[in-house]
Amino acid sequence: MKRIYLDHSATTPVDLEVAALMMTYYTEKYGNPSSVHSFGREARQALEEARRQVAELIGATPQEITFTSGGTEADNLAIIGTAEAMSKKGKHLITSSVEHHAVLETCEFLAKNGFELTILPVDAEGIVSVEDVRMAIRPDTILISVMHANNEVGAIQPIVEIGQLAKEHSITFHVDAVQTLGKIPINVKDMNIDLLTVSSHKIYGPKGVGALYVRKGVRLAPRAHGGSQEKKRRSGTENTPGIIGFGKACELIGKRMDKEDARQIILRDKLMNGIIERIKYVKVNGPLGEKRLANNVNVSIRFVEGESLLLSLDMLGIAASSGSACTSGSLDPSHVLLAMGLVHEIAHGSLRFSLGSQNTEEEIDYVLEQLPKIVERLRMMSPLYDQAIHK
Amino acid sequence: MKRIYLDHSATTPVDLEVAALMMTYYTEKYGNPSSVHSFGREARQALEEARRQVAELIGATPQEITFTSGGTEADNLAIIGTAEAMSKKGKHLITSSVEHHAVLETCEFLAKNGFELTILPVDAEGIVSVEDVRMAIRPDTILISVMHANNEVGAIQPIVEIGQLAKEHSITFHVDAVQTLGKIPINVKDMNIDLLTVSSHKIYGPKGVGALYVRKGVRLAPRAHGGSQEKKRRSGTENTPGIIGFGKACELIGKRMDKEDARQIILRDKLMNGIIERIKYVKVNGPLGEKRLANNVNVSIRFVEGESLLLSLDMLGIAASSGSACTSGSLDPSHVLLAMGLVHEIAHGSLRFSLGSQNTEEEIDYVLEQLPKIVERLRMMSPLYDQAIHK
Amino acid sequence: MYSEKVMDHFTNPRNVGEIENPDGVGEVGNAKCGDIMRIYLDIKGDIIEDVKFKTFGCGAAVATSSMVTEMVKGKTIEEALVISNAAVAEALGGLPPAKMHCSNLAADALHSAIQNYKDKQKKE
Amino acid sequence: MYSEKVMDHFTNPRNVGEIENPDGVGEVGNAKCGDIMRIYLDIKGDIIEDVKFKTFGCGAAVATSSMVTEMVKGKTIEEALVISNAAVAEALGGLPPAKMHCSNLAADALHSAIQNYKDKQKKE
Ligand SMILES: Cc1ncc(COP(=O)(O)O)c(C=O)c1O
Ligand SMILES: Cc1ncc(COP(=O)(O)O)c(C=O)c1O
Repeated sequence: MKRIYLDHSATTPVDLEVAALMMTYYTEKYGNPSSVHSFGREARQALEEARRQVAELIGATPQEITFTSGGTEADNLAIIGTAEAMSKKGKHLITSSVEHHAVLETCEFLAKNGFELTILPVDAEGIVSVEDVRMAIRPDTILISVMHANNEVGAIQPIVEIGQLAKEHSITFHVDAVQTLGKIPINVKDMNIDLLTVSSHKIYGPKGVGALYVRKGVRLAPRAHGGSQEKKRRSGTENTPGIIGFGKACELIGKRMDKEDARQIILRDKLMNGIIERIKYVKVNGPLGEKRLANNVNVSIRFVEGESLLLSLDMLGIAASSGSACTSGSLDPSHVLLAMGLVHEIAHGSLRFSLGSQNTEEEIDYVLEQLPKIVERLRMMSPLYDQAIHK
Repeated sequence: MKRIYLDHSATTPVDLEVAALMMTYYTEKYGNPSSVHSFGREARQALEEARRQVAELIGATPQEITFTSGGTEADNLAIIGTAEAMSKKGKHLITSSVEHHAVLETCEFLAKNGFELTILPVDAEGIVSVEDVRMAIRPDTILISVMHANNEVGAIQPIVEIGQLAKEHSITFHVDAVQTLGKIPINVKDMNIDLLTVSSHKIYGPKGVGALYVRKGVRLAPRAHGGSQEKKRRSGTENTPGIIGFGKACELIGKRMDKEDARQIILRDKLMNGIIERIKYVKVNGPLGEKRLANNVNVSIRFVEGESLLLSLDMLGIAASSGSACTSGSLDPSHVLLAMGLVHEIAHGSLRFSLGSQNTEEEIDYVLEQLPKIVERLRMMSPLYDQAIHK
Repeated sequence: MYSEKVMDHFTNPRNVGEIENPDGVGEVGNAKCGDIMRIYLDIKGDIIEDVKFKTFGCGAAVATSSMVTEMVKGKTIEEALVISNAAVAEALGGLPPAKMHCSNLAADALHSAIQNYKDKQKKE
Repeated sequence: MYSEKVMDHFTNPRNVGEIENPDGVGEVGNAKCGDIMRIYLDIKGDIIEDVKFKTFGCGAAVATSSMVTEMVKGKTIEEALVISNAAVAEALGGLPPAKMHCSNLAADALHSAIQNYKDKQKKE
């Protein structure tokens, strides 16, 4: 069975060119970059080239890039590192209700440990209001953390305006750009960003690698203690092959970003419109047009539950994701959809398709052919459906 | 030029079988193990198989294995996680003066943040005294962290006896086994170990992967907040290919451990004795015989400086390491050698050769042929040498 | 994640549908937590002659509903009352731990339908 | 890590050795921090006619020692006195940042040797 992967916001395949490069550094140029000898020096050189490649994609200097084990570690480092470094100045943090768990849970951990936290609401499209940020700022605010675009509904946040506010008030500004790196142009300088989280496995690089951009001069306490790697910001033997793969992935995606973005928008709209046309009682989650990530489709399909949809799609080889509680193991559905005002039962029936560079129009056609049948079958089983249509 | 790699304690090449397996999970079976669909399920299955493989090598159950980004993160998690979870019981920590920086710096970080730290001395061979541990234990001691074997001088510590003491006093016992995994049989149950750090890139697995064994029932606070992966102990998208590689590496090294150990002891002794025979004014660092890791040779070569030795060896294609300050970028030479009572100038002249599975007798012969010439050349340049021999 | 048997019952659920004028109906769960199961019973004497279900929920919810209908068809009310959620899960070859509590409610729905039948009997 | 020029001076150091009965000797550093440089001078009139060094230390320490001896041979004392550690590093095409402070002391050793020569002159 041909498999159709439409879950690129969860993770992506590694580009073959990237994987081949990594192999060399796993098996031949395997030195520890801290070593004096030639094995160490060749690893160091490649590591620094990767740092340059990552920096270039976001308009930073290489010295401002700290490699981590992924987006989650970078988010934790950004938030706890700032809290620890700045706690003398204040203890108030601002974030939004639609952040990734790596940001929200970290902020909530701090809230349980002596910090104060303001969690900003979002509108029905999942977007934070700049005015809300302005009103939340206090003299003791030390951090504003708002993501660049949301991983579930693709809502792009007003980062430039929030960055401006943060700058005016000399507050450290952290942006989780895991879902936008290589998809939307980022320039940390123009955008007044102090800390920026990126992750490799969302851009056809390897899992287990990420980076935190730390603007020169920004104070940040380290969290991993040890061998003083990454200029003491992040100790631990560097994941050289992974980092080199990440660097290469940045270079490759940077080159094709514009073209790929345009291509995905066409597929996205085809899929989204096709679903609306073919299936009744469907609601699109997240903004339309400019404010939506090019690769994100998110719909709530009423009267059916998300995991059932996923399983049914999977039996046809189609991989997607859902905001249903059942896929997370918790009882509540997606905190993002709830924050946008969706009621539980509708949130449970949400479905996300996230596009990638290998997806084709034929694949979208296939999904549009199959999904209505699946929904029909599940709705025939659903006690909610007949109640609703008999009303 | 043929290159001879004798720095396996710093890092190892990835086994070709391991690398090939990883490639599959980078480019084909690339799903996120948290996903419901078939891509996610196949990744999850392989991840759990890796957990079983790691567990098996140390006599643990798979549920007791938490994957991390490496030994450093595992050490940090073990120490800070225990400190946070147990701080109501007490605030006293015990460690040794020859630990890896990942343990020492982490303990010292805690010592600056309200905890009390006892750093145990070692004898001239680098070994901690069980009696010293006993005397250091206080009613408020919550953690004893002593490594299994030292990475610089290969000294194997009396872990079983220390584990017994820790158990008697109900103190969490952490062991950094980064240098012994796959080299010395480990059974966490028999050894009364509560927390055990291991790292993949020292056993022919990939860099950027490690694990912490957490005995069932041991209390440990998480440090990475987010998506609740690894049963909430360590959030962040799992580095599936890396973890799978680590699992495979554990399986492979477990199979060849006994044979390889015997083989390396012969090479080790040949190299160590050869150096002593051929070069005057040489001191072996660390214990001889049973208490020394099979792959470790560490000598101080008087009147010359370590980095000069390394560079000279490197020009002949030989990769080694040194406890010289110059290789670390700090002013002090190896804290391990100093703790063993070496004076600075002798510590600066230390050289470590660490053997691996690919090393041959011919390679050792070549080193023994070249090293005396290098030492002679550097000594002729050294103002300390003529002072000493003219005395 | 799911056993083959669960996937079979999810893909080809037995006894989906409604019974017109049923002797008993039971419903458990709510849309808020993502699972609703409704069971219809047709009872002759003490015997469950027919049973149908409708379920909104995840794979486990559908499969347990389907399984419980298979287990009770032709059984007496007494026999049906001793079927537990755990027994349904077991009959399916087990469920993932996360699903044991939230989606494994089909026996409850059955018991609720039997109770509904008994309540009606009393009134008559 | 090191430039080609540094590696060249490390591998083929110029003017290694001692001068018997030198006109000036200077030594800086100590074994504790891993670097000792000793410089011997042979001075005729104001001219440094010959210069030799012995160094215990890392690659940078050896290379800077070698380089400084090349730079001063045949120069006057005045010319030698204006040579700085930074100038030596520059002549080598730069040193890694970590090495700029700890191992870049060859000019100091030179100046110390010249001072030693001057002190001797005064005494005579
Ligand atoms: C917005 C966002 N932030 C953070 C993360 C976490 O990054 P990682 O998977 O590299 O830990 C993700 C992805 O899971 C994400 O989508
Ligand atoms: C004894 C010991 N502990 C911890 C570490 C750190 O492990 P990693 O390199 O995986 O961060 C090392 C290796 O560098 C080590 O030798």
